[in-house]
Amino acid sequence: MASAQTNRLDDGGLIDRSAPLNFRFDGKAFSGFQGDTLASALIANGVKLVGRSFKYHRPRGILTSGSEEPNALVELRTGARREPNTKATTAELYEGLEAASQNRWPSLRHDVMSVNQLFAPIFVAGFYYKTFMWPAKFWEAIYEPAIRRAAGLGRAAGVADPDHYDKAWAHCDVLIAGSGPAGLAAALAAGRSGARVILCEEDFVPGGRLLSDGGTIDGVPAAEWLSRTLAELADMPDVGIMTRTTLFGVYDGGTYGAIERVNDHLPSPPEHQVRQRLWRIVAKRCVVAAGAIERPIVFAGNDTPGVMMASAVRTYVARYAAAPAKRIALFTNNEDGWRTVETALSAGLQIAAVVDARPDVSPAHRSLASKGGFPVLHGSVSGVDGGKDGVRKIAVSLTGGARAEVEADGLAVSGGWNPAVGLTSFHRGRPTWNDDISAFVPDGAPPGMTAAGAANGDFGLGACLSQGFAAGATAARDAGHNGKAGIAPVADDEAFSLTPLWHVAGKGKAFVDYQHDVTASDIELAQREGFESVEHLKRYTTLGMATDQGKTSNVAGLAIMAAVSGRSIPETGTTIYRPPYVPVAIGAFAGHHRDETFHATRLTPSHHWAVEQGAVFVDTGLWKRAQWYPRAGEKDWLESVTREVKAVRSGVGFCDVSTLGKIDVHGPDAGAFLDRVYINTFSNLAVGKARYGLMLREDGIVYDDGTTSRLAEDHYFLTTTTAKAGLVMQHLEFCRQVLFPELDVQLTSVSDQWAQFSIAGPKTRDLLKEIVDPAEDLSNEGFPFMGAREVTLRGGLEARLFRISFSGEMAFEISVPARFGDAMARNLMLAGAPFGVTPYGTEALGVMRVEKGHIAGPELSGTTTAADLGLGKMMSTKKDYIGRVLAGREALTAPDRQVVVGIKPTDKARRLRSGAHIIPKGQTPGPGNDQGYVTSVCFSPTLDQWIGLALVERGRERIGEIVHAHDPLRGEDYDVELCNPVFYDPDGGRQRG
Amino acid sequence: MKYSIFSLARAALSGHKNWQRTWRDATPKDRYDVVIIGGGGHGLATAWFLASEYGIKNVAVLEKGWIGSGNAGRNTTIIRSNYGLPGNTGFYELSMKLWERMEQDLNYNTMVSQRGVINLYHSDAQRDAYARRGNTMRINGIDAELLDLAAVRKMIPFLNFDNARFPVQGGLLQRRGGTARHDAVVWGYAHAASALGVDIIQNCEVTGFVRDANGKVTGVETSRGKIGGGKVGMAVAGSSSRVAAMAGLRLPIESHVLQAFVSEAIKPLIPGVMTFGAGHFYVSQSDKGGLVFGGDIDGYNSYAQRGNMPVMEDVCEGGMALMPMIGRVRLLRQWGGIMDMSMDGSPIIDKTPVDGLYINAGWCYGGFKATPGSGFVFAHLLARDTPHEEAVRFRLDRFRRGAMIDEKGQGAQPNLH
Amino acid sequence: MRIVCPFCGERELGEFTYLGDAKPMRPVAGASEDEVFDYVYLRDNVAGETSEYWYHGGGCRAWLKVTRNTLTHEISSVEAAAGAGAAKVGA
Amino acid sequence: MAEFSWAPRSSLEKALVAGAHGARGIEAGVSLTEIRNFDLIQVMARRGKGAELAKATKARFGVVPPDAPKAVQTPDATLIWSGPDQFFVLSKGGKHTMLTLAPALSGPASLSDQSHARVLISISGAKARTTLAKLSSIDLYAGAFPIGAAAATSMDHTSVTLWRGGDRPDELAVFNLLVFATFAESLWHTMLDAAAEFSVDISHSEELA
Repeated sequence: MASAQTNRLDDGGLIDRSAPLNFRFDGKAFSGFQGDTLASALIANGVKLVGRSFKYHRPRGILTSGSEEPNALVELRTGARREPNTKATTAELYEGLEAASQNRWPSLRHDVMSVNQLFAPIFVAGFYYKTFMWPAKFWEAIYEPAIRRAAGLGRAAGVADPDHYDKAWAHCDVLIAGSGPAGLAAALAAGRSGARVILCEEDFVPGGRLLSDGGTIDGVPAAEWLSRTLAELADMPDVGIMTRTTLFGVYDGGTYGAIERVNDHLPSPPEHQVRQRLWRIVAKRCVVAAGAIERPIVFAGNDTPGVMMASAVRTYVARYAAAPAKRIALFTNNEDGWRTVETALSAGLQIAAVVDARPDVSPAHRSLASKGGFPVLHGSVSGVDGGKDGVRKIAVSLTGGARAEVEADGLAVSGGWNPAVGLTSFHRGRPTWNDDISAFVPDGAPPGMTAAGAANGDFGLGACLSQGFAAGATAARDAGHNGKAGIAPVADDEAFSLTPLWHVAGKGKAFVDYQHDVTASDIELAQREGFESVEHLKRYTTLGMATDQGKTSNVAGLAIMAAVSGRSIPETGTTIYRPPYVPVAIGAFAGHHRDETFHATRLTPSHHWAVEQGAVFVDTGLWKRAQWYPRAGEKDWLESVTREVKAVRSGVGFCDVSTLGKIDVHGPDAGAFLDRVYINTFSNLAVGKARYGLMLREDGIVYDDGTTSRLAEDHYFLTTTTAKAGLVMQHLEFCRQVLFPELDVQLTSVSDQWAQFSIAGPKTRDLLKEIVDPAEDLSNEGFPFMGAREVTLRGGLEARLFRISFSGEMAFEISVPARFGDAMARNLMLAGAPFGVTPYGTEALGVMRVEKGHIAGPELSGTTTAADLGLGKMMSTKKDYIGRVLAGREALTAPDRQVVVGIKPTDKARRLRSGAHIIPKGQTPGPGNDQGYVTSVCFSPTLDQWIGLALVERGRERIGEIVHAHDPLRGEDYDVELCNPVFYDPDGGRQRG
Repeated sequence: MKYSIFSLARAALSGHKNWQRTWRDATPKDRYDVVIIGGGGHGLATAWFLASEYGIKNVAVLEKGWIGSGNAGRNTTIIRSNYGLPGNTGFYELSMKLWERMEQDLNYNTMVSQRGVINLYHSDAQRDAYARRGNTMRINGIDAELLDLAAVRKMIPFLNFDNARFPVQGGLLQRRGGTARHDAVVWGYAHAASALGVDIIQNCEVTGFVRDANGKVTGVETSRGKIGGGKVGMAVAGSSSRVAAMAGLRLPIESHVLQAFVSEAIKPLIPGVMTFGAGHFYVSQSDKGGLVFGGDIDGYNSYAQRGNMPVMEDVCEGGMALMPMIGRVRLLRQWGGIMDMSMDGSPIIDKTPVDGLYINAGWCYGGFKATPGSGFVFAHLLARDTPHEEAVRFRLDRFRRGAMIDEKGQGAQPNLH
Repeated sequence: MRIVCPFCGERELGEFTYLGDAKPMRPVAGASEDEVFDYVYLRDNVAGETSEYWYHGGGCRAWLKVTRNTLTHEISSVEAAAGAGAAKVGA
Repeated sequence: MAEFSWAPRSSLEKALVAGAHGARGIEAGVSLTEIRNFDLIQVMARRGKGAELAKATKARFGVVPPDAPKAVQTPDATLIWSGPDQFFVLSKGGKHTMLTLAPALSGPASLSDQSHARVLISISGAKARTTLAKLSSIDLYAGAFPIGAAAATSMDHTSVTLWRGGDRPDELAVFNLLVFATFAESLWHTMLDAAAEFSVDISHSEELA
């Protein structure tokens, strides 16, 4: 049975009393209402102790009612959905909610680690830099694990997040952050002017402080104005209000980041829905009406549960009808704090006393005090008597030196307000100090952004409305909308008089950063040790680095630093403000891109056919390629691959090679263009012929290779490696558009247009005769090696046929339009059946290329020259081409470079592995004799042994030498012979035959 | 005052009122034997090694802001020596050895934590490349292990092994790799160097070089006046081109922004440092509990010290692809540093063509791990006028000669390194 | 960042790929190693306004010359490379 | 001699399952239709031949080709801008193929057959824009992207050509998407995931809308 809501007020509040909700905190059952946050529901149930601090494990209560909360952090939900460090102040209550306090053991009330408080005299700021150094090995073994266990806050789930996230784009003229009076007024003005408006509100209801503080606008109560305004905005089709959405960052060019908590208010997202959505909002103008954050005053015992921001007390009482205390004392240094007195009294709560740091209070307040029957004490709170069950008594140092005590079960504190300058400062704009309000106000906001209302340092309701309205109208106009904005809403401004007070000196720990347990004396220590710069202060004490990003602590911290270092606050300055404005789930930034949808997948035209064949696939970039086609009874991949290779070498096989990049190069200057991008010449290639080409980068290193055919006088068909397809296209476009704009050339990727198959093996022609129109001459004379032309297939389909070979066998590549790729695979099977045609995958392809000594990815490593690869002779000396000049640099032409050679183990049974290093025989391996490494290996069914390619110093001069393959990672050492890299058919008779 | 648990306990008795400044707040003298521009980790380490190893104590470190306010204070704190190419391999191992004795050298706990660095591989080609690199490390006497899938699963069972777009197949592990507390490294070197007489001068921006009739650099003009120097060394990665331009030099360097991220603090979740091999993501967990992570550079020249959303998303996508358990962990802070991206991805430590001016630059995004090694070899160069044997390949003229140290094989395209 | 492609209009950063400084000009055929070295390796690396090449690969595949401030990321002008839109040459 | 069948197969043949997908119990907010077996020719003007190509195009189609991101409808083809100096000719039934267009345009232009390189998907429905907002960074607001507007852009890091066709009879906007064929299945799943919460009506058609 849920416990009674002891601190729920009898009436009032924006909660739905007809919708009770059950929840559990640390296993104990409670109830609350729809419209509660977890914090307000806990308060309504009289719960004061909600968490433990980071370092000292001090008991902590709820300090605020918003996203600036430093104390009330919980683990929300359970199992895979457990979310550590969730602010109880922003978590919406739902039926069945489960939350647990964190950073305590075994329980919140009895936390063993609170023993740390005993060591507090030693655990001062930066203490760990001065110790834990001896013995050196103890750091990782003893000290660090202990520190790590004690640190951290909540526990992550530790298993995959079961929820989904997505990301979306939105576009508007005017983006508004915050739906308080300033934000709503801005939306009204911009919307009426005809602008497209998006208003983001992090709360689940719009209204901002209007929901807590009320007031009168245009002569009606704030609540009425609010509903009227929301209705007017709802009628504007181009105005959208996004609740549960926090604008967290501003990026270049008017791009903003926002996080929408789509379904966090439910136990779990409904089917097909996401938990949260990341918005990229493109806005011409942005009005920041994010309000201000009330700041604490630093005094001894200020972290006792029951000490709460004065505005938060109002919020809990007025908006949630939940009383944080029954007998409340107020400690204020400004007029605004007094509003808490009015709110509390009107809710029937008792005021124990008001401690006002100012020399005087207004007559109105005096009469309020006498009516409420509480004393007004001039002075400061200097201590709090209480503990995990809350405040019992407060000690007051009166102006003039006397002391007083006040019995109270809650203490409301108001140290003034800090405009929320985060968003306006994210482009490294430094806010400026405003003496009138003793706070930093926005300056140097990113282009297109303005702040209005409390976010701009104008706290009065009237000012918020008028400034917000003006900002909205201006923003709309700047975005090109000149409609009539009409008249701004009107309200009175409350008085705002403040005497700055940051720190009340006294005995006992006085907290500046609650969550990180940074005290006033830590700041003094930092100053003493020379960490005077605010950035040093932050890093040395960890001030402002907690999950609240210093929202309640930074300004007080630097004010104290200013005081102890004898500088003014503006001289001391602020740290750099960094996004996100509130912490954002990492899952939301990833959105859809996780698990198997991390990246897109590219499928070849014959993919589904290959799936039917039972192919095993390999990821090659984004592609899924058939790696081999296992058959029943084969014990491992090697057996399958060996079969495929043998089938090709002895009969015929085919392989989908559609993944190669394919580019149409058109235009009268296509040949001249290719001459400049390849090291060899293409302008003299005859129509109907293909040629192997090699391109360099401008620094003389090999970039890519492939076969290019001339299909017409002004039309070449260029192929690239699979890996470089996109990059080569980009490079060629650069050459075309930037380097050689005078050439008349057109480029198009046709990679997806053509399904391309390699058909290889001595029976290739037999197979092709079955499938190609009998009129086509496929004889060696009619279609010689390196021929390329269009042919007609049986059934009338037009195809392109290229007589090129990667395997070293008699081979053709055939291209058909991609939608016929699936049929092509099936028809090749059909046509080849009489010849035992065998589909083969990338592994067999790789084996045959190593047997043939062709270079591929491992050799095209981005550090090899054409000469290193044995292709130096291709470098034309008769023309300019990309990379020609720098390829001649001394170190790139040095005789001792590592060049491609073949290797074979001296023990024929020995397996080779890529990545082994080459050491001269008989020498002890060391940096001085590391002469190269093995780039590619395979088991060659043809030679019945493992063979490989290696890059070896002066390798070509050392053919026949026995060297040592050294592979300490895998504990292998063996001798290999350096040999000609072309293991198979070195004179090429087979591919020409 | 020597730092220890005993001095801490004694200080506690007097309410910590007797601690001295961690480093002296020096005012500039007219002349120093060596002036080092840049009060980051590299500059301060150089000063400390000059004083402690080479007996040159009349040294000034000039810092335009506060020490450690550049990349030393905004990196992801990883230390490792898992490089594959001659030049880098030996140098980074020298640096690693200096990390291993840093705390005792400096009497400052820089929290060097050798919890291991694992580079995951997701394909045979990547495995082969890591095998090549790991073998290079072993040949150079550096620890390296090639783990297969089973071993990785055992070590870090929380990765996405079962429904990943690019399944993990194994990893290259360097157990001696890990992390260190970046700010503490800066303060530790400052503390120790200052104690040996080095002047650390903050808020002192160099505005020009003082040259004699022969063009030799004999000092610097600063916002705090002219300061003479027998030799002037720059250690201003991120701003190298700007400072070098004052001496009329153009460098093979571009400045790029690298973003980094930290999550809210959580209880220990991740044991060491991990890098994803199928996307841009690497991560470790700080002692405080935050996941410290990053990925690729934004890819365009920038001095703005902040990046944009595409990279932020890309990094988080990598993180979620690798370990979808972090979905509900919140990103707390995002920041950007300016990287000296060199044309081959490797650093430059050399005399410049301008007599009297020495350069330490081009650290790309790997400068933190190099801090002690960089200081050591730069101090050697400044003291002896010849490169340290582990830095001979970091010469400035290597690009002209074609002797690049290009680990990634991307060529003269800094944003791809 | 958003770049106003002269052909497509304003587009988000993710559609573009950066190459680098647009100031160095590729030396003509027959240039010396020193000249080409300078072109390939040395950079002004300007802190401020600079002109650079971007590729609209996620859009119309035009190469663009973008004038951008490296301190603020502010883009002041974008023009197409000489060979993008060459059909209008001589028109 | 074996009998060969040359049946074309769409990249979405397997992935596309006609019928309802996603959220149940609500009216489909998104309609996804694949249009199969079309002809698509990329026309690229040669250097200095823009005007000549415009003239030739006008002669052939009755309209000049779009020289800005737009799609122009002719009685039997759609001309879609695809980049500077280039456009697509999208048609059905063999009216405008390489064979038939080359005589008319190959003087001032280079032609490249892309009929098989792309998959054509049409997206409409009350939630079409909301769905596309998850996939595309383009502002598809009615005022910003009117009928006939086109964009060469990216979705899921994949290049696409997007244009707005004529509205449906129920006045809802129709967006057409040409995606690379080898990416199509992957992008299709991404689109389905984006649209699932709105309920999707999936179909394929041989007719251009």
